[in-house]
Amino acid sequence: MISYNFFKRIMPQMIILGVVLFLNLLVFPDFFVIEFQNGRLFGNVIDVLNRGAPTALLCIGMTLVIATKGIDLSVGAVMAIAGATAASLVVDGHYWLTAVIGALTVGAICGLWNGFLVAILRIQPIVATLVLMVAGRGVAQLITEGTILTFLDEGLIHLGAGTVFGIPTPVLIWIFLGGLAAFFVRRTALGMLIESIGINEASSRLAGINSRILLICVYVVSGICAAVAGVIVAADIQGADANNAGLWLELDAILAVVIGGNSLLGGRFSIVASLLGAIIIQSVNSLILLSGMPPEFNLVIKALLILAILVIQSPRVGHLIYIMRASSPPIKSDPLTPAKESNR
Amino acid sequence: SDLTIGFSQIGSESGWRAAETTVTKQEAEARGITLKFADAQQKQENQISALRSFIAQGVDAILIAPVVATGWDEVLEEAQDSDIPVVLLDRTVDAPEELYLTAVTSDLVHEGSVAGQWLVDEMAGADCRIVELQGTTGSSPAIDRKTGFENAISDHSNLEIVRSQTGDFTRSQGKVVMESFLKAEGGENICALYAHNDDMAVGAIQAIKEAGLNPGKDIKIVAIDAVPDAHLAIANGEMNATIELTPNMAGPALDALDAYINSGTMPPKWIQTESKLFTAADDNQAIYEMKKGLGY
Amino acid sequence: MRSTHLPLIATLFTFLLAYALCAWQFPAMLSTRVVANLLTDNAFLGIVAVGMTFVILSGGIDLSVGSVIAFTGVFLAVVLRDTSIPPMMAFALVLFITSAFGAAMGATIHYLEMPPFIVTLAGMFLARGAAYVMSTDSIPITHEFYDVLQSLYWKSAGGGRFRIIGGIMILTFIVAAIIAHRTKFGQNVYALGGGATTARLMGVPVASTTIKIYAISGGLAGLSGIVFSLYTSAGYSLATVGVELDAIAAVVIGGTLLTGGYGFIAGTFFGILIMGLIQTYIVFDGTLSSWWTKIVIGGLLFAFILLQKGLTWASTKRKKAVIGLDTQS
Amino acid sequence: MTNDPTPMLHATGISKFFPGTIALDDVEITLNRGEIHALLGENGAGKSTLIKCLTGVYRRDGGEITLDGKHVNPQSTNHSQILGIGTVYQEVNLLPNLTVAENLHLGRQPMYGPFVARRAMNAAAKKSLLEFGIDIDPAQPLSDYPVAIQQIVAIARAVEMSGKVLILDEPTASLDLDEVKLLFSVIRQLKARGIAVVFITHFLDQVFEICDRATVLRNGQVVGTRELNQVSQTDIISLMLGRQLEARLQEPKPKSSGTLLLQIKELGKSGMLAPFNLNIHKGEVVGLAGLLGSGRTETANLIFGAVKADFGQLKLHNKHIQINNPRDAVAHGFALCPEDRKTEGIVGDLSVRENIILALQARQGWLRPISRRKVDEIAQHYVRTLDIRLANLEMPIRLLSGGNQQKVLLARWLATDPDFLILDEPTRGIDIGAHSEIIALIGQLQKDGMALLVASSEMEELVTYANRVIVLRDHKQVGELTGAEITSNNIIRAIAAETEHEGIA
Ligand SMILES: Nc1ncnc2c1ncn2[C@@H]1O[C@H](COP(=O)(O)OP(=O)(O)OP(=O)(O)O)[C@@H](O)[C@H]1O
Ligand SMILES: Nc1ncnc2c1ncn2[C@@H]1O[C@H](COP(=O)(O)OP(=O)(O)OP(=O)(O)O)[C@@H](O)[C@H]1O
Ligand SMILES: [Mg+2]
Ligand SMILES: [Mg+2]
Repeated sequence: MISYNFFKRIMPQMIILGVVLFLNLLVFPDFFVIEFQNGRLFGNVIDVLNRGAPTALLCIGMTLVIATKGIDLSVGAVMAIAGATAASLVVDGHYWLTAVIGALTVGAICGLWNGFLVAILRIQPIVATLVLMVAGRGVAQLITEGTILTFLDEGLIHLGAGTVFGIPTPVLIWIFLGGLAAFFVRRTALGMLIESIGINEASSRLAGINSRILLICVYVVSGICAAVAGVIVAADIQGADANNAGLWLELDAILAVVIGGNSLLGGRFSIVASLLGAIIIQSVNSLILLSGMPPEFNLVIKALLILAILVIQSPRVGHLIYIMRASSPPIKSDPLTPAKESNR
Repeated sequence: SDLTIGFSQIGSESGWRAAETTVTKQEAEARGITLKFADAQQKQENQISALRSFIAQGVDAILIAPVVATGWDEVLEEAQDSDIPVVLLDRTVDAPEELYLTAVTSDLVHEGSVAGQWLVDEMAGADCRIVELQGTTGSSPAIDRKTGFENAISDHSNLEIVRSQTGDFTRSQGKVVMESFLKAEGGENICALYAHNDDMAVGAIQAIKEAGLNPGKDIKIVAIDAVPDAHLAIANGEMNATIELTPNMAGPALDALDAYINSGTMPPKWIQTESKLFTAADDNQAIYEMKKGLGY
Repeated sequence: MRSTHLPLIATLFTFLLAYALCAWQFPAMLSTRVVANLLTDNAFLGIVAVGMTFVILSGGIDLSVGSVIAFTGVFLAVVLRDTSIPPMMAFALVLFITSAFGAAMGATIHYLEMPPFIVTLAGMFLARGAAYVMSTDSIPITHEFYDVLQSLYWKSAGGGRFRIIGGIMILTFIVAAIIAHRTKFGQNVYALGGGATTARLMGVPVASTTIKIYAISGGLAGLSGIVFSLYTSAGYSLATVGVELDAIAAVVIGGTLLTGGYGFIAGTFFGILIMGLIQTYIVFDGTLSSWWTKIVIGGLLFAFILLQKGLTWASTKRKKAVIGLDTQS
Repeated sequence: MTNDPTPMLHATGISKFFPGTIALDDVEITLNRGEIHALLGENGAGKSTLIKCLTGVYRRDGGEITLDGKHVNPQSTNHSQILGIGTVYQEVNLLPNLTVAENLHLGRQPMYGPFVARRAMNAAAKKSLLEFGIDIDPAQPLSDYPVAIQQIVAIARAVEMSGKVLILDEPTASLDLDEVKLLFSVIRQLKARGIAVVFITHFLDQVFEICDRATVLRNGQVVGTRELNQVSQTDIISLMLGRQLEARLQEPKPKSSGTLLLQIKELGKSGMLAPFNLNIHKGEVVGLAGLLGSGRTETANLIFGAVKADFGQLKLHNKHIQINNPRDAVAHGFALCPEDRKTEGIVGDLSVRENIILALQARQGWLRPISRRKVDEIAQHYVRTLDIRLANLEMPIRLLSGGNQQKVLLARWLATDPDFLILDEPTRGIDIGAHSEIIALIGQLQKDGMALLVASSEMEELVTYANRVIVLRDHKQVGELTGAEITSNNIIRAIAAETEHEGIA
């Protein structure tokens, strides 16, 4: 798996991440300093990894969903529902693990619902998940009754704010789940089958692939990932904030998937590259926070940085660079990059 | 009385807002009023259309917590044409006074300056580097509470705001932004935190603890709203002061409406609610218990 | 009847059915006030949804429109407050800016081969960011020209006020329907939605069409911003958050396929009315808590999509059955 | 005009490089006025690429084009249309969501002021399609019509665009004899008007019937241009292949010897296919013959579960089986190579290797991935046996030439080692060399005991390999021919007899 092709795939994301981190270093010279303070690693880099956790987790499921030519707008709302579920369960005196399992189950049910709309009722994914995006936050508020449901359960809090060997738990969780998912889809045939239905569902169905089940599964995975993210976010602030948990985070997740070089039209995907995308976004956020600019400028800065990243990554610009580099006929070059057709 | 009153609420974006809704419903019920409730999901356009729908239904009066100060003239005129009195909650609007009956609000700028004044007194001339957690960029509480606070500390050169960033009024952003403040300034170089609401302060407290500092002691914390969790934090010594924004705007509003409808008494144009300062001197534990059930 | 008209007819029936049900429960819903409100309150959404229809018909999406509306409002408020530029000039200026902004996004999408979702997402951040930078305060607009425009309405029997902005919306729909269904450009839009590669092979000028589509969407968002500023007499950088999703929902409820190529401008009109109806119904009901409001909106959205799908499905089924009879006889 | 000696179009030194391939290498082609010029070559020789370079779809890496004596440099399809070059590209390229008339006139609609004159457009469309012998309502969406009609619409469009040159890339692949005749008469009219026509096809009979000259490509290079009245088919074939096509012995077809494999009883779907009966044995090839739209594809789809049947039963090895979807079919050892390879066959962005393994992997389930070594082995095996031309196994299948894509699809299904293989138009778009290879392959599979159902429009082909031929008409089974009865004439008669019968009735 750790092959030349794999590195080549994630190279652009690595370079961009490097550049953004370097910008961070420019505005804040101590950016890379990591200390060990009261039993936990303490530093900006750790913060980036830690704060990137929700987006990274959402990314895992979102990458798979997007690979099937879908999109999941509901993940933010599912985060809120899962957080609310976990919080209300521990507040009711249940053991934290029960609460987490409850939250994950609820996430899976949400995913099942989306999957049902998309795969069985054949509603377009963007609209199908819009339903839960709108209603889901209401469901979450229904659970918390509009309040921030606070809890003091150490076990649950540990998932969001605790550390293991000094490393914040969320970091471990997303790296573990991301790695697991990436490994799993590539070690089984799942990855290929998902790509196949994303590229051409009719062909895939005729080839005997059970596209319905696969589609449903993908949305369930997305729901579960969102639930994990929701639990972490709630645990982090020791309370389920149904109004704000995961608000607009679906856009960040989609952005991360695209920065990860995955096509929104489905097909080929790389979970690792998406995760790098999530970390790139978090580094941009960190840059904004550390720069000390007035908050009015946050959005403009973010937009410009992201635009720059995407433009650099666009196939067209890549092709231009390629042409400028190679003046000799590009015969012996990489057979994987498709030739660009003239477009004018 | 069998009055029907329409209540256009902004949404349910915070615990305080939920408490205001709860209290309003309770107050209406206590007076035997039928309350038509409309949640605008944070959108002014929804509020305007809700008001129009109330008018079309012919309610007896309208309560509105306007999401923003501007843009109400037209629809208020329509209400007036239909002889429906309108009472504003939380916030006044930029419309001619004769278009509404009265406004029950707190003074947001004043709240900020109470917070500032508290810090001025607390520091008593000692140098203090302050970090500020702003509310949602562009929202009027964020703007006014910032102004009030800055006014209060402007004459005291020992007090300086060194970093100010938005925390979107939420706990999690409060925590995230505080984390970055702590790294960027160094925890030991920050002496006080001013947060535009309690939720952000509660998030920030956790960040401060995780950085190995003592909130309330190493870093003084003052915020606004006086939600139950803030009282709890003060009781635990993790926070220093909060300024109350009462969720009971409806009580005075309904009283004024009652008087106006039954006896034609014109209320004053502005009914200001109290901006009470709570510090460790109060019995915060008791207040916490009392407020817990209000739907915050 | 062409089979492609089905979703449109399904939407129309859905709307009429829903309206009848609402009126049956709340007779006051039949008043001219409610009808006038439906038009006035949804004017800005309708205009922006027209632009969105073009974009979606071509197989794209435009997430920036909500922010562009806010930007327009703030821009107008600032210009009218701080300069002596007359309102009509300011309108022209802002329409130019927003169209150019849309065109720039279209060019980026086409020439850099980037997905519309992402380009317009960046556009969304950028436009709102620009609004913030201009002013975070909500700025009232107090120009007498605005008062004049606002006083132009027709008060019908029953108290309904048909305002000028509702008229602007209807006019936009009519012009757009003519452009979409009767001009070369309109056919090119449908062609793009049918398949960009194929359209190119058939000689459709893909670049200019794409750029024009997003320019139209941007320009209509600008017009919608003007209407919104008339509606609220103010400019506010936090206004109309998430309106793009409402617009998309309206377009889809109106029977346009998000994958492009199929749909009608008129469908969007009924989509808008359905969205407005949901809003009105909830207020008339007046018993829903904040969270139940969200759940009910989501549920109704789902119900409409389902109903429409069911109607379409049922009638294609019938059509197929008819053919079956033909071949067997 | 026809006597004007300057060629209508002259292209020299055309080169096109794709990563990993030299698709065109210094190609020269001359089209005279009023000439029908065949462009021939094996699958992947570069015919379509040459067309795309000439019409501005691809930016060429070298070369000059003169049109009507003037240097031109088409930048886009639009541009080449303006220059007077009308083109039908290989895969039907029309827009399913537009109406037939809109497709026909897109870009040059009759206008009424600023508006498209719909009525005039529909009338014009109706008229120009009548010239091609089809009488349909042009105001209906294109997708309502079958591929053949769409193909004709595409041709009609190109014909109207072509003031100077008309290029047809395999236009007859999905056409019937009658439609081909009509097309040819239209082409002859154009020729009489002095228009130069480029005709790409794998049917050499058609080439010799209508073309004046032929340019043959092999591996991206021109290997020769011939006056067709001076050469024979074998000359052209050896020019194309670079070798002689060895004449295969017509082996006597084995009588349907094997045991009974599958019984199909009264299978059908209302509005689609009248109840259909068939018993098929191991080692038997059953052909499905019929005119366009007679229901061959539907039959194949119903048996495979791609479309769910309303009624009927299937018995495999004398046991009842239920087939609700392709997955069930695959699990029972069925395989279907679909007719429309672009939308139902290939998975464009997946590599050739993955496309070959797809069905096998789907049957194994995702939890049991086939090892990389095994995959490579299988893929390489089929690339060799089917002679698939590609740069490497990792290239996305959409970059292969049409014929090679077809072979990959065949490989996909052969890899599952099916008991029952359904082939829908297996040789469509396949070059003459590969054509005979595929026919040989069918024979081989039959000998190995596989049962095959082959739907094909090429009667000669059915005659070569089928043990039985079922004739369909109007979605109904109307006849069956066995053994020595199977001749082209008999098949045609079976179809026609029914027509006459209907005519009388
Ligand atoms: N976009 C592309 N990128 C890389 N290689 C390509 C591309 N398009 C075509 N090729 C390769 O160029 C060669 C010529 O393909 P072309 O489609 O011109 O063949 P053809 O002669 O039309 O074959 P067929 O008869 O099967 O249609 C093939 O080897 C094909 O794989
Ligand atoms: N000339 C025609 N006019 C209108 N409809 C047609 C015509 N020819 C076929 N059809 C329709 O097209 C559909 C496609 O039939 P189908 O694809 O099963 O035919 P087929 O025998 O497989 O033909 P092909 O040779 O194209 O594969 C049928 O429903 C038929 O009604
Ligand atoms: Mg070809
Ligand atoms: Mg067929």
